[in-house]
Amino acid sequence: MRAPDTAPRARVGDVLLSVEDVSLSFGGVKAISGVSFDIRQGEIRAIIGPNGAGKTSMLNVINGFYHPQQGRITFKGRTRAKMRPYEAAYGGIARTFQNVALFRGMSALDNIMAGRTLKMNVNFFWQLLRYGPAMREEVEHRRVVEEIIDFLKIQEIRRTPVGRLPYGLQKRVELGRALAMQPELLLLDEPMAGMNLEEKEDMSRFILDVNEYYGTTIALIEHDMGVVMDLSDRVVVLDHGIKIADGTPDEVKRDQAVIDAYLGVAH
Amino acid sequence: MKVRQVIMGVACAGLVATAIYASKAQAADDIYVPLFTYRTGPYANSGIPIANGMHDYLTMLNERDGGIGGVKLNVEECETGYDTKKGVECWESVKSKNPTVVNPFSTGITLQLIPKASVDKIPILSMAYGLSAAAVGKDFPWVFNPPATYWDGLSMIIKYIGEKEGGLAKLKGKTIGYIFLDAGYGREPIPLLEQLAKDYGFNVKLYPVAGKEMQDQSSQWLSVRRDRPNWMVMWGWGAMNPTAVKRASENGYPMDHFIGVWWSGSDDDARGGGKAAKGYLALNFSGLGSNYPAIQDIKKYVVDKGKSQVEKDKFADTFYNRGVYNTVLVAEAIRNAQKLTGKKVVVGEDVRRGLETLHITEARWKELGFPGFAGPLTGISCADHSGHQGAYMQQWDGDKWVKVSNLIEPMKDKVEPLLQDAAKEYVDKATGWPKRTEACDKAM
Amino acid sequence: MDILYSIFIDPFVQMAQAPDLFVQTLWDGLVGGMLYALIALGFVLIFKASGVFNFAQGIMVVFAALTLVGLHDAGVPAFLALLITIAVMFALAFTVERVVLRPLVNQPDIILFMATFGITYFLIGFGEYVFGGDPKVMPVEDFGLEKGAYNIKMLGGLVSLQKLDIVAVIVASAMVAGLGVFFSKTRIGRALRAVADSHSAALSVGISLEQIWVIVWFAAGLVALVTGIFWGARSDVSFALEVIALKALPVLILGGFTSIPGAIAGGLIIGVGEKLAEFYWGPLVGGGTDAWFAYVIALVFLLFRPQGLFGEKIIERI
Amino acid sequence: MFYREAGQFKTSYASDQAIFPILQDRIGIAVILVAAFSLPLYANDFILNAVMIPFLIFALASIGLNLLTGYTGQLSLGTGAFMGVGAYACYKLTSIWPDVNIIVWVICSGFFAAGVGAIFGLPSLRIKGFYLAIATLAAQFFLEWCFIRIAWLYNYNISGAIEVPQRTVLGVIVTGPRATSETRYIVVLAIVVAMTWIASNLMHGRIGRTWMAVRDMDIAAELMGIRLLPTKLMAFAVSSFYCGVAGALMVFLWYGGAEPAVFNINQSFTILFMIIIGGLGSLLGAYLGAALIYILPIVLRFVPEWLGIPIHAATVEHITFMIVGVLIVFFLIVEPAGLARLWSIGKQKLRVWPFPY
Repeated sequence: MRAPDTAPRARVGDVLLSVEDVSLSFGGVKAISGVSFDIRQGEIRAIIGPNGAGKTSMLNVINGFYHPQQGRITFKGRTRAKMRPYEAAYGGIARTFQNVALFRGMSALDNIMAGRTLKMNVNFFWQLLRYGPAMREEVEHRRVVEEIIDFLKIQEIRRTPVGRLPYGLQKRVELGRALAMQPELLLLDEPMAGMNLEEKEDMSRFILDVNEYYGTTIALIEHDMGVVMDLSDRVVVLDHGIKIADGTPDEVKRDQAVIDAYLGVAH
Repeated sequence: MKVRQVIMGVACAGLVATAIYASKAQAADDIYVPLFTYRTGPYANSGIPIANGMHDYLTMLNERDGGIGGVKLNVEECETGYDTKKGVECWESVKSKNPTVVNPFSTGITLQLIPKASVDKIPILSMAYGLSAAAVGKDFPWVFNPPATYWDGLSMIIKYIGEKEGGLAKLKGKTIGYIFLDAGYGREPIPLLEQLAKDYGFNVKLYPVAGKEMQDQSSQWLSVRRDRPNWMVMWGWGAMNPTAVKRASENGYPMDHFIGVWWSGSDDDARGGGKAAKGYLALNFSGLGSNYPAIQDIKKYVVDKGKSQVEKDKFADTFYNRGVYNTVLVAEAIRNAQKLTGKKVVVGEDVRRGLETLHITEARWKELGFPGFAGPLTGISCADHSGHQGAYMQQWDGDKWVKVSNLIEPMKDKVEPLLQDAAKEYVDKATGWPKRTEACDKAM
Repeated sequence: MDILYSIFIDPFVQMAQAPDLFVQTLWDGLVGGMLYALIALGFVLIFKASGVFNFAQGIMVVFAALTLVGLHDAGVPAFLALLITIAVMFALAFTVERVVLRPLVNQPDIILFMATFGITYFLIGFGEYVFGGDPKVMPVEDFGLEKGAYNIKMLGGLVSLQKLDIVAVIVASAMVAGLGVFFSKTRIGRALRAVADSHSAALSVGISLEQIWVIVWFAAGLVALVTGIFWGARSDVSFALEVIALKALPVLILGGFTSIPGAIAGGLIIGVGEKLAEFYWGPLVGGGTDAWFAYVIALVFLLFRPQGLFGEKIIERI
Repeated sequence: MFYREAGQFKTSYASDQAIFPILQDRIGIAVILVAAFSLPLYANDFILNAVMIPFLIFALASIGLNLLTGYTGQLSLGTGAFMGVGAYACYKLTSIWPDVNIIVWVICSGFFAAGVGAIFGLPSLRIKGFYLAIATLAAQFFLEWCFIRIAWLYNYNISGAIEVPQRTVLGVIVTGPRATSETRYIVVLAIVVAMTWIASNLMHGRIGRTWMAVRDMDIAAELMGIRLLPTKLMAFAVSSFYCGVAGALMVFLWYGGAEPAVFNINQSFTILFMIIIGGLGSLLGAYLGAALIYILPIVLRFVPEWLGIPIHAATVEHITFMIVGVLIVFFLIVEPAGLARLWSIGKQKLRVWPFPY
């Protein structure tokens, strides 16, 4: 794993996405209240917090699945109060899910190919014939997908329906599907939950490589503190829907509120 | 795994065997009479007694006379369930076995089969149902609908109402309600009804009953209560009939002002209403009860020997006798065909000629063992495939049907132009409809 | 203008002019709705406890009624026939659980739904094979029920209430109340609710899933029997009755799939709604609207309140 | 033994993306096609008219429903009505413009069905599963009522039914009573094969993947940029297009006429059975299901005759009902994914033979 004392990376750029004063509630139950933070171009940003802190809700707000009652989200310079999920996807936000949300009836290859949907645009007529432009497009995207498959080292399971894959591999395919969208911002919801040490190390390596290789900005939720501290450039800590800390891993680690609410109590 | 493969194997083998079997030609030493029947499905209550009547009469001819003209009848039922799809399938499956005549017993199936009849050379006998326009023999040489069409039936009912009101002129200003099965069958009489309304100055109220709703009908009868028509006329079938009779009596409609067509007058139709249905009227053209020598023969040769499916207490009820009537026509047509051709074993083309020369006088009915069973059937010719014979009115007395009128003749002058128009329209729309080439035989 | 008048004004004028007919329409709708509700109740019982959308409920109504009438016609005394029919419904529930549900446990909903189609087909064939396809008259008098009607003079006209309909409404209400008590007060009832909430939770408190399935299918069978008796008395007992069961589906949409009061409220809304629509507005389009009106109400309703009248708003999680 | 892929190497992504990547499969399909197109040479009228033509038409309708229910996960009970829309559209088109090639009209009628299907697909944005199924029932019953009530649809025929007029294509009579069963069979077969090929193209490409994505996990699909409403509406439209063409074929090349009852709810149920038994999300399954549900009862009708058992036609019907019911349950228990899965398991076994796994 990467040493924690590496100098701040020069690759980190301007603010890519900023969340301002966002509140979200479900019929009286507050999930998030007044949270603000930002994500910079090229960084790995972790969102942590105890169970029920509103982390997944936060991701759902970012990619438009939940609509906050209050607050604003600015992505690539455009501010929106509300955003449809597909708009987020068009804008370049991809994500993986806490409980694997793969298309279970399809093969690993098709799942990742499905991630290319946004980039494909040959019209319906050629699709009917599966000939000419449609076939060329199919092959062209297959090439991109094969690169991802090579990158994630899942060549042998290409044709396997994902429902039959072990959990660790499913997570990997899901990452592949998100990567296929070639996102600017990649949201990972507990990418290492339920994995053994070896799988975690593999996954961490993939995340770092994605970040370095493709220059993708990453926001991730993770429970394993070691992983979070090693991977991320900056960490935001939520508790009961409120932001209690924000900073580099070292700052957060020393923050008393965090220690009280989370590190000290929960672990 | 084994079980699955075995099953698939059996299914495949079955399919192949069907192919082989179906392609085998029928041995031609008997007269093949297929009966399209429905003892299943929502219309089974009307279908079962008719199927029994048809089956039993023909079986009786086999048992008593050894068939017709010394040739055994090969009677075979094909279950349609009143479903067009199965009806067409039945047609295809009997087609290669030299059928003499097909009785579809469903207006829907008849409509599908009419175009096929002339191509496959199989006559269709749609006895008082099907396409009214098919009575025009010039355009429909292969289709027969004796003894009367729906339009004849409607005109008889209007005539009867006129009689009760004291003359057709008295109909002016009266309201006649028409409750009908919302399908081709129930809709067909409407043009004539509207025309008669214009001619005689009465008003018409329509109450359609969707096939799916036929066991409910409460909204229709509520509307009847509101509109208070002086008379109600019904074109119902299957489970629609008993429900309508019940609703009418529940809503206090005077039952003796409620008249059904001949397909709404079975014993089961009225029985559900019980005593309250007393007074309900319906047209009929076949005899009531078992008091005819031939019906007694059916009992003796078929029912008592356990060769029939009829329940004892439903023997010789209205629709059973209707089925018998239907097969008397079939048997007569076969006899005619044998005489015309000199052949013993006749096929569809021969029987078409036999049907065109159908001529059953009162004396002939008696000869057949049915004295007074039905009115004479003497109007059929090459031009007229229906005959426009009269029918009588029967009334439910709480337990059984009773004949309450003499034969009522249809208003032929009103019906005939409509028939000609309808036939012309049909032929015009069906591009390439074949011209009649079949020669005309002299009646015997 | 005329058309607007006949849509928006004339029907109400008619209601005011003939209030007796209006009351009669309401009553007929109420009775029809109660019977729809009874069928819907059968659906709800099974759906609540096993998550199975039981398409066979309609044919169970016919089958129960046929068994009863068939036995009676064969000379079995009325109440003995009733007992035997109840036993038959139990046997049916038991067989369904053993042969169909148990091997299919943990399959997706659609598979179980399809399996109930299989049951429907089997029961149609079996019922017709045993009892024949001809309609049978429900011997209501032998069960101590009276035919005939109370004709009440009111509002300048006559409103007639069929005695059988009154009994139907009372029995249906009693059954609903009884089932409500059963679900909230008794041990088995609470167990059923536990199953509805979570199968594993039910197993962990020691309730056998198999038993519960037999019980709910049996209960649905009893509801079917009662429904069959009253529908059978209104028309005849025949296989054509089966299609009426489809009317219970829009009722379920309105009421929600798991709510017993919802089934009743939905039934009444559909029953009254379709009668009023057919009676006052039907003539404008040539009548026969009751074939689809209920479904269109359900469709429109779904667009605004997908969770049904009594359901809770669903929050999608991921 | 003969079913091996060893030695067949893919040298391009194009050949690896082919629909039948394995040589033996391609040979098999070719053999079946040749056999199917040459069937009129050795089959009689009954086989063509009462078995093969209906089977192909049902297979097409099943493909239509399968596109919607099997591939996109939207349960529909309105298939019968959508078939009706196709049939009536075709009837109107050919009566208004009788000189246009009837096959063109059969295909065009699909567009009308597609339009109607898309309208009734609108609720699918808000509702799913059984709820949606009941919403499609509204389509079924409302359209059925329209077929009876709007006399314009059946050219004001007094019988309320439509009768297929005679139409010729290149001098050959294709519709109407005088069209031979061979001609009609070949026309139906050609259309069904072509449309199956197109459906297979669609399902193997981007559109198929988006549909299956919506089916398997609609929320994830939406978060990946797949817009749910257009996707579902397109599925409704394409599915109804197939059903519409199947309906037009049914009336014009099989029945030769129709009354509204032909398109009733039972038709919808029958086709739903076919895809469930055959296998959801499988084109092969549509064929297998149609074969089992349609052809099996016909076979059952003949069984007592072969065995020489005297048995009433009605009893056969009852027993058929029971057997079909039992078979539905049996297949669901043995293989809930349908006959198509059985087939692919069998193929897999062949592939690895002689090893069990």
